[in-house]
Amino acid sequence: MSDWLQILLYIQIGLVVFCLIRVIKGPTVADRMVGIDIFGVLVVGICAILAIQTGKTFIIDIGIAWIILSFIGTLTLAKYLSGKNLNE
Amino acid sequence: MNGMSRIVKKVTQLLVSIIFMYGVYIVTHGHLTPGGGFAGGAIIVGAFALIILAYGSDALKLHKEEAGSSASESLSILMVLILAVIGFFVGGMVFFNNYLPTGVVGELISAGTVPLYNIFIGMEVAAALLTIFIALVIFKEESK
Amino acid sequence: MRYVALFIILLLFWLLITFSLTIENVIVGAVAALLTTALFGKFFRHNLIKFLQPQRYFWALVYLFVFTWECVKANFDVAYRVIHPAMPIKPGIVRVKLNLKTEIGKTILANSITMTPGTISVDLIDDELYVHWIYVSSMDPEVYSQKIAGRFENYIKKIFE
Amino acid sequence: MNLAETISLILIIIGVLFNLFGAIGLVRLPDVYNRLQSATKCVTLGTCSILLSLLIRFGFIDIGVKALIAIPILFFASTVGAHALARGAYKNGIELGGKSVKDDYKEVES
Repeated sequence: MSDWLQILLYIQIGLVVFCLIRVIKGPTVADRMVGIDIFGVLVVGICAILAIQTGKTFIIDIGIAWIILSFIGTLTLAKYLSGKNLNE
Repeated sequence: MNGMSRIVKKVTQLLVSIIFMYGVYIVTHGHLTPGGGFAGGAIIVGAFALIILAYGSDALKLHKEEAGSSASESLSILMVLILAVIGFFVGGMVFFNNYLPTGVVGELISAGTVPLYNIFIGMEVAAALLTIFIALVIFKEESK
Repeated sequence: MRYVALFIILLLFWLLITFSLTIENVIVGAVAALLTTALFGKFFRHNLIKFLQPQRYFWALVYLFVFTWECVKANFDVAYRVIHPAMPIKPGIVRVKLNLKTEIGKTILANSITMTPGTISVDLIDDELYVHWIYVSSMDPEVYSQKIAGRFENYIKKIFE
Repeated sequence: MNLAETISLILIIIGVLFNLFGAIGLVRLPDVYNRLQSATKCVTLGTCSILLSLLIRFGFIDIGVKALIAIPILFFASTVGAHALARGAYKNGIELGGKSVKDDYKEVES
């Protein structure tokens, strides 16, 4: 069980590289934003696998906080992209 | 139309109170789990930032809010200082002395003055970050 | 009325997330929920009579299963298009007419459409939803409206209206 | 290795596999909207599956219930983020890709 979890954890961490490829290569600003958004969701998966490996509760706390902050960041970037000021 | 699209507005109504509540949870459990004042304050200010993003800054009565957040920032840092000075006078001559009784390890109300420090530092961080955010927004408005 | 409902929901959320029933925990949670209700109560605008009708919960449960099944199917569909060497995609933005009236129903439908096969909602203007579709299989508005929104509309009408 | 551990391991494998498909789609597909399609759907469902495996592995204690709470928050956050990004990208003037066949949203914008 724990060997399998270790392998899956490494695969999940390796997936972050795909997002970074898109962030570096992306021809437009929106491509880079998609990469950052998906990066945030993948990190939540990493937190969940770590939690199931160690059995500690607080790692899920970190995951939920990460979801919330990533959501607010995505909305800010999307609002900037649609050409409005932040206060209207 | 003011703010972002209607889907974003409706989901903001659902999520904003839960985000604030989660920030309060991180602050009040700061002595039991990782996190504490600073991280919880950053999540609490996320709730206000979400409302400003989704509804525009008219929803929070902007100018009044800036004065309020600045005042509460000063007040909470003053409270932290008062707590520390009380510790200086009550037991021994030690700054940041922990003079309240420390309860059982793992309970919610334990660890003496540490939760009080956490709560006031959380208020301080949330108010300061909100002031910075609102100042940036107003600056962008005036520079046009 | 709606302040009381928000208070109860938040207290339940607090108890679930801390997962202990000691008396101090409940008191701290009640104080925090009061603070949150005072600050954000005016943003909680929902029609609360519908919360008390039990058949809506039954349909919500049915909808949950239907939605999960559609969601899994969607993922195999997208995975097939991604893995296939020639990438069989034919994207476009189509306009879908909705029959729902309430705002919350439209929002839930738009979010569900984002999670199902090859569609992502771009904008909601009055009664019309603009949907980006990864494989436009027909040009007839009737056919694709049924195909995109028709599966969920009946359930959502029973849950929220 | 009992039944609960096996089921949770299978759920994690499914989740990581979906995440892999989503990440491959993020790199391979041609334009912003298609990338958003593949990435949002696959990665969100994969992460929900991993979180659900926590509930099955540990049962109804605090860690499992916390994972159960994370699922709806993740669902709303990710779908609304995708919607806002797609709308913002269109408002920014990014055209649909070369293979596109239909565009009804253009007449609203002009």
